[in-house]
Amino acid sequence: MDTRERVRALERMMLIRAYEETVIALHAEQRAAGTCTAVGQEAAAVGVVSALSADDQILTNHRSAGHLLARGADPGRMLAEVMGRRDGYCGGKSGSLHIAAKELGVVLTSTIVGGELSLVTGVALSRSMLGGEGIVACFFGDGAACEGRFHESLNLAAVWNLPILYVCENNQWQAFVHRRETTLADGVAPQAAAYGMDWRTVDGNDVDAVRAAAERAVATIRETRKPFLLEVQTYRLRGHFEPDDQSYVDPQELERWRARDPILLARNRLITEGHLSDAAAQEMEAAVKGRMEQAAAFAEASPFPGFEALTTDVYA
Amino acid sequence: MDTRERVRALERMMLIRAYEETVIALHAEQRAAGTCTAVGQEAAAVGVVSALSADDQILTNHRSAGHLLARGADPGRMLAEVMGRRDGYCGGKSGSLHIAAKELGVVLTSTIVGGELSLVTGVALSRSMLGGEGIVACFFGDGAACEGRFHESLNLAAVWNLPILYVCENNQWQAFVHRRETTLADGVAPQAAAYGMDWRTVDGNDVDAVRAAAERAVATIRETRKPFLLEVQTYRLRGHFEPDDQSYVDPQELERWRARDPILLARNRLITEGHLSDAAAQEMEAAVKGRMEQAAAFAEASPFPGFEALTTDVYA
Amino acid sequence: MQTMTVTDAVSAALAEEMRRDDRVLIFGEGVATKRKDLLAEFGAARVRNTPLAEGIIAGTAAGAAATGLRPVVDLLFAPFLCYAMDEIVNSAGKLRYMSGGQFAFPMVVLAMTGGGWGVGAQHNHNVEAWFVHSPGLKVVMPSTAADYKGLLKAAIRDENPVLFFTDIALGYAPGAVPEGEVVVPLGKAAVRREGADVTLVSYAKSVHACLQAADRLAAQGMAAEVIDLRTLKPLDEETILRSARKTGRVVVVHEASRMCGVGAEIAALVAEKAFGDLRAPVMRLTGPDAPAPASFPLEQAFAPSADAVVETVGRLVGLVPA
Amino acid sequence: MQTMTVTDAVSAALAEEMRRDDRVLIFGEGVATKRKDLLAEFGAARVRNTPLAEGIIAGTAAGAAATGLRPVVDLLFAPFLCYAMDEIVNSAGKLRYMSGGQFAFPMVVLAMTGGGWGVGAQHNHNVEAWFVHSPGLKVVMPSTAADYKGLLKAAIRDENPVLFFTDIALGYAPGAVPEGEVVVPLGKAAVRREGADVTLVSYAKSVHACLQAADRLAAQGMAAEVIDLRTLKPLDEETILRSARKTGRVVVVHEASRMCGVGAEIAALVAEKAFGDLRAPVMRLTGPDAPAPASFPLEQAFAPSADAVVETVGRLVGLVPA
Ligand SMILES: Cc1ncc(C[n+]2csc(CCOP(=O)(O)OP(=O)(O)O)c2C)c(N)n1
Ligand SMILES: Cc1ncc(C[n+]2csc(CCOP(=O)(O)OP(=O)(O)O)c2C)c(N)n1
Ligand SMILES: [Mg+2]
Ligand SMILES: [Mg+2]
Repeated sequence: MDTRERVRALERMMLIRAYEETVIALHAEQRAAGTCTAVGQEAAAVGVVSALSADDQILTNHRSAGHLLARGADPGRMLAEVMGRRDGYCGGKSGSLHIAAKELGVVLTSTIVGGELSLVTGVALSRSMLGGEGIVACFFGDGAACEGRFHESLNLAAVWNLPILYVCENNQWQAFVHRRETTLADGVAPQAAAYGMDWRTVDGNDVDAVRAAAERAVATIRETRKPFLLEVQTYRLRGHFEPDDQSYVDPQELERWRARDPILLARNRLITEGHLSDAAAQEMEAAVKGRMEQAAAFAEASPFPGFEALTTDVYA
Repeated sequence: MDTRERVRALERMMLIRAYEETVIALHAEQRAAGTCTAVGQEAAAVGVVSALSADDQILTNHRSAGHLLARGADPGRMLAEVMGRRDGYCGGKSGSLHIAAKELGVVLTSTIVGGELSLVTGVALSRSMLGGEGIVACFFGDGAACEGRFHESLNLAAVWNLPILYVCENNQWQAFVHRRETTLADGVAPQAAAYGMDWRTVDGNDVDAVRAAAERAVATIRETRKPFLLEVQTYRLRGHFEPDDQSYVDPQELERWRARDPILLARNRLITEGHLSDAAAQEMEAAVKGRMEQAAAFAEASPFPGFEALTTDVYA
Repeated sequence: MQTMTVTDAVSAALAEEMRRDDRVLIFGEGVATKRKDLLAEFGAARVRNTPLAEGIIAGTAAGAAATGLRPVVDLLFAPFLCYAMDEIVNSAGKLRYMSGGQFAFPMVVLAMTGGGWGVGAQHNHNVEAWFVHSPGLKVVMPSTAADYKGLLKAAIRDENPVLFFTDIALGYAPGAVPEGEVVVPLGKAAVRREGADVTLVSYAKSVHACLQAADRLAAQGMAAEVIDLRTLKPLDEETILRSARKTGRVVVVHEASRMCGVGAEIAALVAEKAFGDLRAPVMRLTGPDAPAPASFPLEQAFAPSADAVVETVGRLVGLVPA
Repeated sequence: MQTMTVTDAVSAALAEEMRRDDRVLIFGEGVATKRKDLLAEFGAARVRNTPLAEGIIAGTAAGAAATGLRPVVDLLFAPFLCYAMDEIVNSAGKLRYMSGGQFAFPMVVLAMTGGGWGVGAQHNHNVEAWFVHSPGLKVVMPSTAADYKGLLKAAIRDENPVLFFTDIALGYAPGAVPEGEVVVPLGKAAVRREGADVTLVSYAKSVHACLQAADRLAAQGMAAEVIDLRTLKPLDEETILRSARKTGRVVVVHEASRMCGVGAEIAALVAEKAFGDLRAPVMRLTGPDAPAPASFPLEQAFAPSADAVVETVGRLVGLVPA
């Protein structure tokens, strides 16, 4: 990434953070249903998604806001969806947890943990059979890697040579259960080796490192047309779902990771390196907040769907 | 194993072979429904099961006849079950593919591939919570290792320290699909490492080697109360299901493995080492065939269940 | 009598049964985190978090149930049962029969469902009819705090696999629960209100819509009898048929979709066994044949309302004047 | 006309559709091994063996369908669908709706079911009603070779996920199949025999039991109309209701179990919409609420026989004399 891109990556991370804070506020005021945020995981989203090309596709999970926004989704239409309005990406039918946006190549946000893993092989099969250079990125959590579908998906992708970038966002939590209670393995990525798949683990709070690793992985997949598993080590700074008091979280662990907030890290690094002034950073932050106010106003102005929508789009 | 035990193991393998040949003949004469045999895999069954104690338990899959017979099941009651008769182990309700025999500690023959993997963790949980020294052996195929349940089962067993001997009978086939079409991995067992589980691979056509490996695995489990994965490399000498012309099988591969028939190997070795005469071996063979004739007669004399059995045993 | 929410009634039932029988244990994703009280009282062996994998959770329950334990597993939301169908249907439901009665499967599967949370069709899908259709299983879906407690206790004591559904909308609903031991037998419906003009059959939150409707109908001079099924399998045919024969008019109400739902079963039952006493068509009022929407007003409109019940009864009476 | 077995009719439909549309592909455990002809004609990319994992097979189909392919997947036996419920129900069935219509899921899932093979309840379980109950899916279960061909072709052309069930007992049944293009539209029942005294509604092999029964009833002077549903969802309500109104007597016959089965749906439909024309209770004749036994005589007794149909009609007529 050149400097301009690095500043842009920081801005994107700020945008994602501002978006999620907006959703949290809307929920607290009972203007939107509860949701899952990925506060603290912004570097993973921006680092990976910015390494993709426009004709690549994405499948993701319940913590998808960052992936969508990194891909250029309109926060107004996202908030409209979260608030169940007609102008949402899915007309209000999906709500916060399943936003798909065909125009952006976002085929699926699955809230069934593992749904993204079970569909991605088919999307990649279409890519390889219908031609083109495109690859498919699949974001999933460390929890999803406990579901059998993880194993089934990786094995099939390996055997069929499917062009998939598997991205495990290992945020140390699986809802209310810490990762260490669910596996004896250190990381998820080494399992890829059992399927004959290439893999790598990267510091998920360092957006430059994620971006560099993702670029290399994407280049490998484009060349070999084989799947690759990238594990992004990060941390879920907020609760599983809004609201959640995190009473079950070890405060010291949380503090350690808070100190490594990816936005803080990127911002400080750019300032230290002399690529960004504090004032410019504050301006960026103010700008994304302004954008969110507009987005929320747009969403709230959007009407609820009419009752006929209850039964449209069931069958093609 | 001492010599007596080795001769006994050969006899058990002969018994299993004779049993399966009886089922094949009964099916050919339309006196029994079709079934899955494990001809060529007798050393795996006898080697592992003979390493277990009386209070250990077993869960197995559709190729379970060898496991049951190695455990001491009555071939008459087994054949009665295969023929759908009242004196079958399950009163004729299970048929050939799901024989359970509580009195022998055989909790389950699952024909849902993977069913044995999904229940074994619970059986082992009972063992560890209700006390006692017992462990649980779970037989499954290389195909079952492609199902997500394999991964879920091993992971849970590792995390919860369950006393399970996982036995993967890798017979190179998954119904009509050769193993090499379904995975890029060489063997199944190394996957255990990803779950922090101990494992070993053994020549499954050498009953002495299987028995020795199983004994060590069982001893380890009894001591550590942790699971262990033993992979037994063998080959399915007949088709997937009776009848099956095996037209899809590479004749050279089949020939190579036929030459390594586990019964042939064990018999020749005992004769070469001077522990058995050819005449004694032939006598043993004649004896097990005689037993099978009696068993078939017993089964055929057993009545079909009455129609009231259609709806008994549904609820406790 | 004490007042408690459905959630607390469920917790009380779990604690009492775990105290009574040390073979009872509970596990699932987050169970030990969320049920700190149970963890403290019964320890880590009997109150367990699991890895995120519904299939093996249900399979582990079935294996444990077959060999001496009495597991309760929390699979969280009904759509997640899709990952555990093999273990529930092919193993827990069938293996007693397939083994010729050698094994029993005393286990309870908990799952939440229904509208009220606004998070859409991958958390909200009323699939109770699937399990009613499958052999070897029992299915419970109560409507009151007292029944949540009493039926869960009965479910834990039952020798068969029981699917125990909690209607999300009722989770925080307070209700009167008798002090001391409350065990409500499986397979018995409750007549929540007596009436001679029409029978409203329902379960879970729809019972409350029916009770509201019955109030309004009473104001119009119609006496509605309201039956709360409570257990969907085994179904209390006797209570349903007795009422159908009395009133001659039956409306079945539930949030689950129409085709092959529990309402279809009840309508079919009545049309066969109370045919001679029917004075009007048997009507079903159900959720639409569509996934559950997330959008709040749509989600609210998805489940049958008291208004819709009143309107349907009105049409029924208009259709075939008594 | 040509004579072919159901199995051959299915193969012919697959070959024709793959020839017509190169987006159609087929995969599953052993598909490439068993369908050598398709493999030879269409190549290894479009005719694939898979690893043994139903969930990912169905999920791959859904993902491929959403993005331009038209997959057919063979999941072998109906009980194995339990491993793929999430992909079929939560993904293929719901994601069109949940995405606000952005994606379609043109895919076909093949599975065999029913008695006839003697291998018990983990291969034989009629679960078609589950999918009828679930939104966004279509369900097909034909009874004749011509319909297996024509409906499979229609299913492959449909823009929605279709569950296509083959009744094991019919696999080798020969039947007349028209030459040339045969496409049978989804959602249309067939009246296999006309009659004015009683309507027998069924599908799959039970249609043949009903036709035999109709012959015997005719000898007793009763004219039975036999309706073959063919498609279970969407259900051809019009054809069912027209016949019910004409005869005033309906018996629904299927091998699947009774509670919340397709028979319940039809009985409920008739009891609501043809109530005024009914002359007798609506009867269901179904398999018992039990897993399928392996034992041959029990397995044969599991499914409703022609004798049982005749006997039920007899009771019906005795019950309420015309
Ligand atoms: C099949 C399924 N099981 C359980 C849940 C409930 N649930 C939602 S998110 C979550 C944790 C997922 O953990 P992980 O995959 O690590 O993703 P993260 O939430 O940490 O981003 C759980 C258990 C679900 N949505 N789907
Ligand atoms: C869930 C499920 N899928 C498919 C089948 C059909 N089937 C029966 S055995 C078999 C192959 C199993 O292979 P493996 O596990 O290696 O065992 P093996 O037959 O080789 O002993 C298949 C596909 C099944 N019984 N259950
Ligand atoms: Mg996580
Ligand atoms: Mg095998």
